This record gives sequence, structure tokens and C-alpha cells, in this order.
Amino acid sequence: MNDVKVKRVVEAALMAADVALSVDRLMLLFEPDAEKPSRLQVKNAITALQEECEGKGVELRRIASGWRYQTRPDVQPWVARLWQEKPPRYSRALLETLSLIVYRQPITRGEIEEVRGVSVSSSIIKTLLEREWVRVVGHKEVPGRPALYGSTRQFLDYFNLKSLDELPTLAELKDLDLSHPELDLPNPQEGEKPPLQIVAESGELVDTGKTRH
Amino acid sequence: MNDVKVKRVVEAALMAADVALSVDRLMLLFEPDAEKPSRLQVKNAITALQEECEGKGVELRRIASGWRYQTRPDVQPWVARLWQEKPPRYSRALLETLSLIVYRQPITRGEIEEVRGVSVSSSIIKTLLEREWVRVVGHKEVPGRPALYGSTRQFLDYFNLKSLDELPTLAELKDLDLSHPELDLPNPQEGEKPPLQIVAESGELVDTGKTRH
Amino acid sequence: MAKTDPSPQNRLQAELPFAVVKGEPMTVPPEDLYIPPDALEIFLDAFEGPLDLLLYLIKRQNLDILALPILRITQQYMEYIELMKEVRLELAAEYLVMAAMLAEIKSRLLLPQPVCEEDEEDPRLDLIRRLQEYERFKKTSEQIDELPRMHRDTFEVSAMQSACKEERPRPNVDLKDLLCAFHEVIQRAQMFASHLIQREHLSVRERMSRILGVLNVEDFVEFQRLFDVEEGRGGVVVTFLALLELLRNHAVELVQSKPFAPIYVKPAVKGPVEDGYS
Repeated sequence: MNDVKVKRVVEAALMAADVALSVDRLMLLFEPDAEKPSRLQVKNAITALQEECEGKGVELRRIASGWRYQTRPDVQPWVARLWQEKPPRYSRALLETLSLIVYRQPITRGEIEEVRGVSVSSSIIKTLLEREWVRVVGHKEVPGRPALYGSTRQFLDYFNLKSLDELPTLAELKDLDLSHPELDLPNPQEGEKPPLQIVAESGELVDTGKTRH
Repeated sequence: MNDVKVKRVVEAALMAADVALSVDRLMLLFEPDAEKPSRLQVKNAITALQEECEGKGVELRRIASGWRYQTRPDVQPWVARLWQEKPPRYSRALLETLSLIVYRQPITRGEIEEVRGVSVSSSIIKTLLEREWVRVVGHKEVPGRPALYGSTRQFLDYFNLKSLDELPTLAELKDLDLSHPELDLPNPQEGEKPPLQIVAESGELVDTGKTRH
Repeated sequence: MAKTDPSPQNRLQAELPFAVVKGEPMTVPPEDLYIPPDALEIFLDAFEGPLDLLLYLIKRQNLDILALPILRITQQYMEYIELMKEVRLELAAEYLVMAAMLAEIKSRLLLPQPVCEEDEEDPRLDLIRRLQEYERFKKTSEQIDELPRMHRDTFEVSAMQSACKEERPRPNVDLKDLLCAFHEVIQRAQMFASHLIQREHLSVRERMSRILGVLNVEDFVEFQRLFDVEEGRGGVVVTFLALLELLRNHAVELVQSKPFAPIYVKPAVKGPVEDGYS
């Protein structure tokens, strides 16, 4: 078989295979042929193909188990977008924990658990710390010295807030939430939307206050 | 993004993807970038890459759902040796059913049976649906509301076609003219000559083969 | 569209050799249509139905479909049906329908022809149409089978991706979802809550965090440094309230060496630390 054909076969095989191919394996492709190429021919083909990849988006690389075509690292960020999955979602438990840390900071894990009525898993706290949305701001001087959590600059940045004051108060939240009208406290402005300035300047929230010690 | 880089990204993406990629899909790879290439740049990159395949063991082909790198048919015997199993063979019954669905879509199972003169087994329809070569495109408004079948993009992709127009033209019907001389051949057992006055209206049966809807 | 007149040339065509075997021109088709019964199973599988079988019979006699010699075809067809009935009756049913149709055509052809009714259709016409129609799709399906097909004639290229630190997308959170979560958890808490209602300033709690943050870094901070005059009276009050709250919570301690000396704020005396992950 002539060099040109050998090169074309080797190229097509390396490109179509889902695994790296060794020279031995490539030689096997020609096994049943009367006119088999030599090992040197196959090796030369690989070298030539490698050179042809100069400047291209893929390269022919030697790895432990043989040769394979792979995308070059500098174009990989774009190629990876082919498989980009939708980002996963955080659990309800995580969002509740985060919201309690934000609204009730500094707060201990025990206090969060008390409000939520269930224990807070370590993985939730870990995820929030890794995301740098919360941090340990100190320790409460009670037996065990539990960590006190607070929100971070990164948290504000992510949600595009200048400060926590921009968050609505619990009372305002109730107004927003139409699904639980029966829980509304009597509100003289019922039916009206609260003026925007009040949202900004009050920065307060009404809560049951039962969780402090 | 400059042309060289666009071409490298497009090349790597097309080579890494296991499905054909449309220009739209390729454009999406650049979506989050500040400096997105134009559609024309991407199209030019494809054309350039196509030219670069000249004489190689692989080619960049346009099929129904987009562009795909694939091995050239002339190196197939060697490349096929990479895999143990033989490609599946399809029965005549399946291929006839498939071609009726493709050329006569939308078509019901009953209509297929009418042309083929035999019943179509459920397993054939099931195989075609599973392979996603055909799909139910609707129901015929006759008693029983039988399913109407049509072909899919996957069918075109599998058979290396850009569109249905690339399918072989359905053989034309011969003119149904029974005054054909061969009929007059004396047949000792055939007591009488059939009446030969009938001239079929050819327009009714001669079909260009493109019964698309 | 060949509307041919019965010309001598056309007659001649039928006499031309249809094949040349070992140099010998053959004008008579071989009479090898008989298939032994034990081969019938295979034989049946080879045909896609009565139309396919009819086409086969016609081809074997090297005849044009249009020149359908009903009698000969019917006779041969019936022979197969007889064989078939014994082996696979359910399949033979479809073939039997065809046999009945052939017999009907034959009988109509045998009937004397009334001269006046010129419009009557040749009884073979419908069958011929069906045969032609079937043949078109038979041929086309063969052509489709020959189209270059994935995994038989061609294979898709699949380059590996270069190893590259994969950035797993992190969940996005909508502020509204966060607020909803808070609303709900508070509502849930209210079901267990005592009646004591207390107003709290969010900004005070934020300031508490900030003060603790400063103390985390510096450990020992002058009281005054925690106040930012530029924040105005409100800011000063908030900071002061935050400090008082922290003191109440035993989170900080205030230290003053003597009256009127600078006051220092430091984290409360450290006991055993809980890491928060217990």
C-alpha cells in the first residue's frame, strides 16, 4: 500500500476511534490485506499527520496507550460549551439557611436549626462557605463556642446589592407573597404598594424574635 | 475574534462533537464572549476547513442537521476493522416500509400495507420509531384515527443526506398502455384476445416521485 | 410515454435472445420455477408478499409487467400457493387473496366481449398498477439500502477533549427565591413562636457581623475606631447598638485599663472552639 493511502487510513482510524490507538493496533487494521504497509510506513504516517496539525484546533498526541486526536487546550473552553449542562439548583434547605444567615446575622448553626425546626447539614454550611456567600464572623461565648455566621461582600455582589438595607423587610415580603394572604398583619396601606423610599429607609424587619438567647 | 481563532475553535468543536453541528449551534459556543465572531466568519471557517480536507481520510460534510466530520467511504474497509461487530443489516420488509414512509409521508400503516400487499409487522414500525428514522406526525381523520408516519432529520443524518430532495427519484411508472404489442403474442392457451381499446390516462399514475407534503 | 404501434420491430423484440449462456443465445426462459417443498421456508422469507412473488414470476419469464400473461402466471402462482398452505397457512392467506384476484381476472378475460362497451376497463389494469407501484418502492428501497450509511460506510469523527480543568457550573440563585425561602421559614417558625414580638434592625445585625469581622483580624481594636463619622448620626447609633448587642451575646468584651483611658474592644475570652461542622 502506498504512503498516501496508509496516511489516509491511519488518519481516518485515529479520528473515528473513541480510544487512543497504538501502532500495533493500527497495524492490525491492515492485517487481512495482501499488501500490508510496514511498521515504519505507519509510524511515518503518524509523524506526517502530527505535523499537519500545526496551528490547528486539534492535535495528534501520544498518550500511554497510543495515539489520539484531541482538541488543543487553548480552544477547549469553547469546545467544552458543547456539553455545558444547566447549572444545578440549590436545595430549599440551603436557601432557607442562607436567608437566615443573611437576615439574622450573626447567627449560629444551632439558632438556624431552631428556626427551621430541623438540623442543618454540614454540607450546606460548607457549600455556602465555599461559595463565599457566608463566613464565620466570630464565635458565640456560650458553651461550645459555636461559630457565628454572617454574609459577605461577595453575597452582596452576586445579588447586585449595595448593602443589606436594600433587601425587603419581612413585612414587605408578606405583601409580595400573595399565596398566604391570611397571614398578613393588618396594614393601613392595604391594597397600595408601599412607596419605594420606605423600603429603602426602613431596612427593618418584623420577626417573632423567639430565637435570641 | 480573529478568523484564525474562529476556524480553530470551529474545527475542534466539529471534531469533538459526536453529532452534526449547525451554524446556529456553533454560534452559541461564542455566546458568552464579549468579542463574538459574525455568522459569516463561522461560515467562512467551515468552507476553509472543508477545503483543507481535500485528499484526506476524513471529510467535512453537510447533512440535514448540520456539519459533521466523517471518514471517507474509500477508507471504510480499514476503519471498520476497529470494531468487532458488523453494522446491522436491515430486512427488505423494513426498507420497503421505510421508503414508503419517506416517499409517501404522511402515510398510515394501512396505506403501506395496501402498496406492499402484506401486513406490516409491529416490530418493523417499532424498530423504525426506536431508531428515530420515522415518527408519528399526526392521525388520519378516519375511523380508528390511525397514526400518520413521516421521516425525521435523524433519518437524513444516518443516510448522509441534506434533505429529502437528495433521495433517489422514485422510478417512474411505465405508461399503462395495454395496446402494447407484446400482449398480442399468440398464446395458445389464452383462448381470446383481451379487449385492447383501453387507453389509460397516464397522468393519473405517472408520478415524479416527489410526493412530499 | 411510449405509445407504440404494433410494429414488426416490436414483435421482433420478443424473439431476441434475452441472455447469452456460454456463447449460446437463449430465447426461451428456463423452466426452473419449481422449488422443492423443503426449501419453501427459505423461499417464503425471500418474498415480501404476493406482489413480490408475482413480480418474481414475471421477471423469471423475462416478461414486461405490461404484458401480463394471466393464465401462465396464475398457474404458476397457484402451484406455490398449494405448497405454501401446508407450511405456513397464516402467511398463505395474503397469497390466497391474490390467487382469487388472478382467477377473477382470468374469468373476466374469458368472457365474450360485448362490442359496444368500449369503456370497460381491462381487468388486468388494476393488478398491473399495483405491481408497478410495488415495484417502484421495491427498487427505491434497494437504492436507499445502497446510500452511504453511518457505521457501515462512514464513521463520525470523535476527537477527545484535551484534559482541562472542568468548570462545573454553580447554581444560580434568584434573589426572589432567597426571599421566598426566608418568608417561608419564618412563617413555619411562627407556628411554634411565642407571642413576643420584637422589632429588629437589619442594619444592626449586619454591623454586628462587620465588627466581629474586624475583631477576627485585629483581635484588639480601639472602641472609637469602630465608628465612622462619615456615616452620620444614624451610623454611629447603629454601630453602638451593634456593640451593645454583641456584648449582650458575650461575643465581645470591652476593656478599659483606668477611668477615661481608651476603651478597647476584643473578642470574648475564648473557650473551646466549635468549628461549626460538628
